Amino acid sequence: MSDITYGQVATFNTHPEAAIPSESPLSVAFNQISVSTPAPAVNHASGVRLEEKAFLGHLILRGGAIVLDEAVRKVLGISLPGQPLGLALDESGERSVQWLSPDEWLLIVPGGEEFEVEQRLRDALGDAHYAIVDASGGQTLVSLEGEKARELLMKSTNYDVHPSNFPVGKAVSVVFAKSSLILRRPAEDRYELVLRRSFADYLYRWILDAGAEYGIGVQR
Amino acid sequence: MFYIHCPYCDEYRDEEEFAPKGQAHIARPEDPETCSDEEWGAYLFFRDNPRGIHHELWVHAIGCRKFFNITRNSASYAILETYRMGEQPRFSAEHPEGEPAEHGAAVNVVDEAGRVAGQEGVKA
Amino acid sequence: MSQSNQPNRLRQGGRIERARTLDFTFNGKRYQGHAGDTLASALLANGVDVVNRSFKYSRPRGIVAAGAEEPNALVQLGSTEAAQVPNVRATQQALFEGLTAQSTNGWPNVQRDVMSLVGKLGGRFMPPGFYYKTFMAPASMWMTYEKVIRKGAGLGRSPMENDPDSYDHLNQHCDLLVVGAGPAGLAAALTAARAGARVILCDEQEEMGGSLLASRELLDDQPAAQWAERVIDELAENDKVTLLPRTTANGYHDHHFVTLHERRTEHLGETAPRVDGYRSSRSRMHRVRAGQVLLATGAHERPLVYGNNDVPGNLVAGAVSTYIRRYGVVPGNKLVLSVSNDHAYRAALDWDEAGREVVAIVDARRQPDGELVEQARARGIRIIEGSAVLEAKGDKRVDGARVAAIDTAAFRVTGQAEVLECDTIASSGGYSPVIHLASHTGARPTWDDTLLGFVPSLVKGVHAAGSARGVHDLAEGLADGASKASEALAALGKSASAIEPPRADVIREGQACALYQVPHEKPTLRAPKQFVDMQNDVTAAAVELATREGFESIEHVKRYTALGFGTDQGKLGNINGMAIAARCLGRSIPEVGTTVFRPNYTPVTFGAIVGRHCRDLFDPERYTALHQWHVEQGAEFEDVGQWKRPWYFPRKVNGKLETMAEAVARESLAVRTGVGILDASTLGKIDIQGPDAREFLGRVYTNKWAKLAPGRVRYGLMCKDDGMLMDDGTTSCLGENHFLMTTTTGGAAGVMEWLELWHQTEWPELQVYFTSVTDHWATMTVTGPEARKLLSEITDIDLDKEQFKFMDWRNGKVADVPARVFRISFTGELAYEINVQANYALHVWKTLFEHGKKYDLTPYGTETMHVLRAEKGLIIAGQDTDGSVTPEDLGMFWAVGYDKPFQWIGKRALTRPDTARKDRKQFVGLRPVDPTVVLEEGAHIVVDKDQPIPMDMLGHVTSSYYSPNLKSGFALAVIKGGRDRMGETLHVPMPDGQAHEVEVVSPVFIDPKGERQHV
Amino acid sequence: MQRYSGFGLAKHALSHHENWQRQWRNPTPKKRYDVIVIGGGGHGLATAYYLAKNHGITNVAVLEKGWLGGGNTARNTTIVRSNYLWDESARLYDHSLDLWKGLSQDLNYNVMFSQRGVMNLGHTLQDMRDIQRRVHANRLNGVDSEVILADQIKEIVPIIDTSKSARYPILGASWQKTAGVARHDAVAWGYARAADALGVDILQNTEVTGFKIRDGQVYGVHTNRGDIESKTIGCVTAGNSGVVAKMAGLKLPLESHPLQALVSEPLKPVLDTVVMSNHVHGYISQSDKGDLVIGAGINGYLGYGQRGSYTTVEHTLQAIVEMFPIFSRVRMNRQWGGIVDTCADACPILSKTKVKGLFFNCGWGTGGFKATPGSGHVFAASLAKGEMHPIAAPFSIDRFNTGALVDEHGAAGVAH
Repeated sequence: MSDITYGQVATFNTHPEAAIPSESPLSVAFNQISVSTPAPAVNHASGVRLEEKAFLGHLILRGGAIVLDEAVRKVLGISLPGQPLGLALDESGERSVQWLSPDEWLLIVPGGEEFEVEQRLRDALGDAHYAIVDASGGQTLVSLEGEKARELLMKSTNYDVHPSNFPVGKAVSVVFAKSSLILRRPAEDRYELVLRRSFADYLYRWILDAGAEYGIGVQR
Repeated sequence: MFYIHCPYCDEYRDEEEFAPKGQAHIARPEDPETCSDEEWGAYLFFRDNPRGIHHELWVHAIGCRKFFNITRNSASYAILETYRMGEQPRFSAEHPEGEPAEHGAAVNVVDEAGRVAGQEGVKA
Repeated sequence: MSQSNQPNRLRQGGRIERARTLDFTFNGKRYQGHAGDTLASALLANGVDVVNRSFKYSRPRGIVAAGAEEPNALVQLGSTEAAQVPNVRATQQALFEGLTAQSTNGWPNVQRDVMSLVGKLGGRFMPPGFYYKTFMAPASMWMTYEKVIRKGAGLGRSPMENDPDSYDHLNQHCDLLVVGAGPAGLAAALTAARAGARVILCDEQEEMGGSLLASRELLDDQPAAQWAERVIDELAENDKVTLLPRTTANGYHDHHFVTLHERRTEHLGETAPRVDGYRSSRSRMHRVRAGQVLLATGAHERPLVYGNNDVPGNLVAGAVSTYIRRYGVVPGNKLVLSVSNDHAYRAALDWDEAGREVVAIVDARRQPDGELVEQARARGIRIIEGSAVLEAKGDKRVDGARVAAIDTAAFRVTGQAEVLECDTIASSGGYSPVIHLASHTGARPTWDDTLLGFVPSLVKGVHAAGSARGVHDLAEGLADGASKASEALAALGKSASAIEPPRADVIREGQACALYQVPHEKPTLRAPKQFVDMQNDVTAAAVELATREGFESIEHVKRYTALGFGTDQGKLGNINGMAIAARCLGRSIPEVGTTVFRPNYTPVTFGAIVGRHCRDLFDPERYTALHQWHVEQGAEFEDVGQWKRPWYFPRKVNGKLETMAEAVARESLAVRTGVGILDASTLGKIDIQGPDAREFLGRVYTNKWAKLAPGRVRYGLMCKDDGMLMDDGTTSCLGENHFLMTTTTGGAAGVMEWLELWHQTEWPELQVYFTSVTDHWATMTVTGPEARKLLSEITDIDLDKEQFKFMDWRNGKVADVPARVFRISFTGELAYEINVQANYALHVWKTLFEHGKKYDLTPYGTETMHVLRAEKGLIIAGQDTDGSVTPEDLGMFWAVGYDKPFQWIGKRALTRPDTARKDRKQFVGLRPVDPTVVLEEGAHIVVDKDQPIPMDMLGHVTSSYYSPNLKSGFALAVIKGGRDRMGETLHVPMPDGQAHEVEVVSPVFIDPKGERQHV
Repeated sequence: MQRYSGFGLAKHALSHHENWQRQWRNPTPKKRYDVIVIGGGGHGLATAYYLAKNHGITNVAVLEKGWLGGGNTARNTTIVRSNYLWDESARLYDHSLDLWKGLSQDLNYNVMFSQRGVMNLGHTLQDMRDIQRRVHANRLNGVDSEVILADQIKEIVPIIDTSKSARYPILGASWQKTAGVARHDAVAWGYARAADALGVDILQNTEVTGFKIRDGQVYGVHTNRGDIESKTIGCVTAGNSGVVAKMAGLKLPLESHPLQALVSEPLKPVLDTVVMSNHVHGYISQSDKGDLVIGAGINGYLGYGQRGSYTTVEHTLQAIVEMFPIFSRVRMNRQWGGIVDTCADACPILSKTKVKGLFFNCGWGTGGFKATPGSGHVFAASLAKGEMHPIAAPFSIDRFNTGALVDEHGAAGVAH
């Protein structure tokens, strides 16, 4: 059985043991169901480069900051961003925790780790009042790089993405085109977008359209 | 096109991220069954609707998803303050220039304790 | 470089590129101009006098101004249908190679216009408001009259083909937005930029520099334009500065949100050119959120209002200087200048320097004495003092000016008129600060008696500098720009010391006098037409007549006469109109009212406001994890909110695609007799955790949740506090403190916010968290008598009916993928809802089909789902309910926890007098007496089909289908007192006069005992 | 009253228009009136006119704090239709439509009521269900209304995009042929002129600052021009109703919100009907001057500023260009905003209050202009009799306590 009941809460490991084909939310576009042409390839002139980091583990953490901070540090070795809109990464850069609201954080870990991380967090959290929810099937992460990436964002969101307002280590939930997404600045030369599955195709088509002017390329 | 300081995210964000939810501080009657039809109607439908200073409930719908209050002038659209659930406004029709800080709690200081308090133990 | 074909082009001077000649076509005739020209300057260079016909009287009109204030020179641009742009102001359209334009009005052409006869003869029958006073009899004729009136409507025409261009938006943020790159704006931007601020500087013209580009003055002993170039170069080097030429600040919205419309390609061609295979957006809307805004928008010169002041060859004085100095075009040979101030003398000096004749300067003041007046005198130019042009002579071009001495205070002509022969009359009645943007914020401008103009009132964070606040002197304007910028930055807590402005000579100017309408020997109502608003053909007589008829507020005058309602929004005419109204009413200008401007400052292409939010990107399309499969199977889709849901899956039968009815009949039968499958992933799903989760559910649902055990599922109804149904769905107990709530597809976001609202504002003490997991899980409903057999082939879950009962849920694997399976049914059949992580959904779905082949597993869409649930009498919130239906109206007393300890949301409202009525509309089934009849959804139900209209309606059909299982049409409805009408025969009247007979029955048509779903 | 006619116009032309009379007087307030109407917009002026004309009550004052017809009358998109869902509202609006039909002749003022037809588009199956429901109800209520499908829409409006590839394809519409538009300012001026001729005092620049109430009975008002007495007072102050009610110590079940509209530059005629879409949210018609008149959405916050959010304008134009792609190159000239007083059920309040003699006519939300004659007519009858007219009776304030709402937006979805 893949689920364990932690006290009064049921957890659930969504991953099969067998090798099972899986589809990211962008597969509809990549398979040219929603678009008629293949994704433009990256070349030396691409002012923006897009790459999907599919199938990562996404966990939503709810609870008090002090309690969660201890558990997250213990399990992942990352301090919980206490300040609003904070984003913290581990040394490898593969695991991150981001502030979503005063009692809500997003953990992103390599795909397949999320269930184990959840269990370890639950072990660490004991009887505290908190919630952990697996959202890995519901969202995907896309990175944008290139000298025109910021301008592409300016076409799409009213959030001020100027480095003076949006430095490395910041993450925000924003209006993006006619949808919304999470926008992150994990590194000087990279933005990350966390897209909701059902909106991902629309957002991807928007980004390609906005990026056409800059010769956007898609890393597959 | 308002520019609204979210008291939880602690920065100004565009109106497009928010949704207005009507007059603030409308508490649900403690014991609905003892309410008269008029009292229940008043709770459901009757509002102050002032021209001038107004306290209103908003939600940072695309953002932190937290509800909070805004004191705003409904004629000039100037926002005088934003404050978290459970806090009291400094500005009001009676005090358009604001009460001294010690009378109201609507000071946008973000600290650890404040964030936790914003989530616990408050009433509309 | 022949200029022989441009008679008014000067041999030298101006900022045009003489080496680049451009061909263009106007009204079918080919002309040449130069790069750097506007269409207006090129037309003037070519001696084209009549550029348009007026709106109401069809009078010939020429170019009056040189910028956004131009009222007459509106042209239709475009050589192809798709490229048409109506109402383009020739003064703001850069010339490009091949430009093709036509006059907006004039038939058969602008030179000989048939309508002008109507204008001439009928003009006097068309006073303001004439249409309110006639065309009333007989009443039946108005629609015919209106057709004729509409023929004369409008200026340009809409394209009739789709736009080949695209438009986009760029969201910008800055510390200081400077609007206008004239002297004050440049000084301001430089001050802010040197202080390290984030600055945006925009200017509506092709080139930045504003008045400096055509200025006679020197800055630091060099032509003013050179200083402007140096400043612009410095700003361009600064990476915190964004320079936006060809960009109009068109709207000022709350909290310093300003829209800047950048015309990116309109100077290059009629459609956006393709560069490197990419076609740039034609224009771009910058959506700017500024910390502070500085308006350096300059001023508009007011023309004087005199007789026949609309004949081509009448211009505002400043425009004459602009055409000469900036474009090297002198728009005539013999000039009469009529002024009320010193500043406008520049036009005569420029004209004189261009080598053309200044016939006279007619100055309304008795003893003008400023420096410029002296310069004119020194050149031997005749100055006629205490006088004004009463009336222009000429038809399609000015050929003379009647001039006489006037008394401005007494508003009368005091001397004998003299006719001066000339071909151009330029006039100036003073300068109106451009206060439009400031007044968009709702701040009312105030009248300044010294400046003879309105000055802006400024809300916090907005600043004005230079001419925009009446500081017209160049040296003062430069200093003003710098100091206002440093004030603005100080308000942001940044220090910026004002730049040292360049050295400029101070020119002593005498005091201007107040002159708006020039008196005439005849009373205004009998004098030759004196135009106030040329675009709308509003005359001084019209304003006077309006005041006589009791229209005393300036707003009334404007509405009655249409003053200021043109595409120029009265930039030239509004203040003159107010002054005339004030004169007629014996009041002062501020007593008559103020002037209010609304966005846009100048008109903006719809496309630019729309941006990329059109066609494929108009609105998000939400897809489930199985979308690709549905598309590949040829599903027809239904829009449900933003979701694309399969509506039905038509199959090819004998080479022909099934109709919807055929497909739905097949799909429905498959579910009732075999097994079908539905993609139910769009249902909202909310994970609820916490020790108080159960208590919370009890408060937001109408029914009881205290005893639902882990492993069990329950259906719940959610009301608002007015007692009306808001949403419904099942909620499963995953653990003692852990629930999974489902919502309707359309209600998902609303329910999520609803839960948070109550938790955050009313019950923060409850320990519970809500998280949306709608997108995380894909949901597949396998349903039908064969569902268990099929599922058992690919799951390790014990499906034994005793082990896994109706309204239970279990964990396990389906097709090797971990799954939560819920035994709930929206069809009335045995059903399993399989939830798997969405990334694996397609594999599970396909595996079900591999194994389902032998059962003829049939995919079905929303239409079949609707039929099947309706046969079971299950509601769809939003279809069978509409915000005025309570759980009791639905007969769902079993889902109302009357004795729950907490007064749950919606309970109190149920006992209000109207909500407690016994004859409310109640949910019932209807069976047409004729089984072939399928009632129309939305049709109404009556007792007496023969009752005359208006009929007493009992209620309406909420859902209606043909049931292949019942072999009959059937319907759900809400009917007044419906539960007491079981068995009654009622009628459903149709538009053709017939009425269907229906029997009121239980809403449950199939398996009323629910045996099938329990098997 | 100087009669208006084509012949008269010609006569005036020959005398250079020097002999036109004032359209209404500018009287000084009397001490006492039989009835005071607060609010000189279309509804208030119509109320005064029908009081004088139908009930012989001519000692009436209309108190207007600014210029008459300067509120929502001057700011709406001029649509007139009556195809409302519920019996109560259909009766009210259809009564109004009947009065519109002869209004120009009745007032001797051409209000340019143009019955060019109004269509409400449906883009989804649920839209179409709602449309059918409304049309069926209209028909049985005797209201002109029919359902038309995409082909018929295209025939009536050839420039509309009915292609299936649209994001939300147009499936059909409800079509009221007898609906249309009217010239908004003329309605206020026509009523003012006709009421004035019957003896009504229209007092502009006269702002009510308080009520005189004794023993629960109103007997006058304080104004910036002195006190004026009357024992029957009707408040018809639209967006400002909440502010006026507060002066009488009353709270109303409504909120005042910004509603925006905009116009294009004038164009040669290209659109002869009124097209409304609630789903993509925008509505459009073309005025006799040639402007495309476009209605935008309402903002959810309180707003007395006569302006709203820019995004609303963006969304509206997106909808318009989605329906009419050819308008992409047309240019927007001007936008503005009004203050609409909205009730929870998108229906008006025509009601007595707890204060005897004090009546309210408000809450018309986005639907006020079309109701002008009907609203004035039944409100005048109610003021004259002291009892609510049967058509007005369902719209009492009390319905918010009993629960008897007439939920127009809950059901019909189309509130404009």
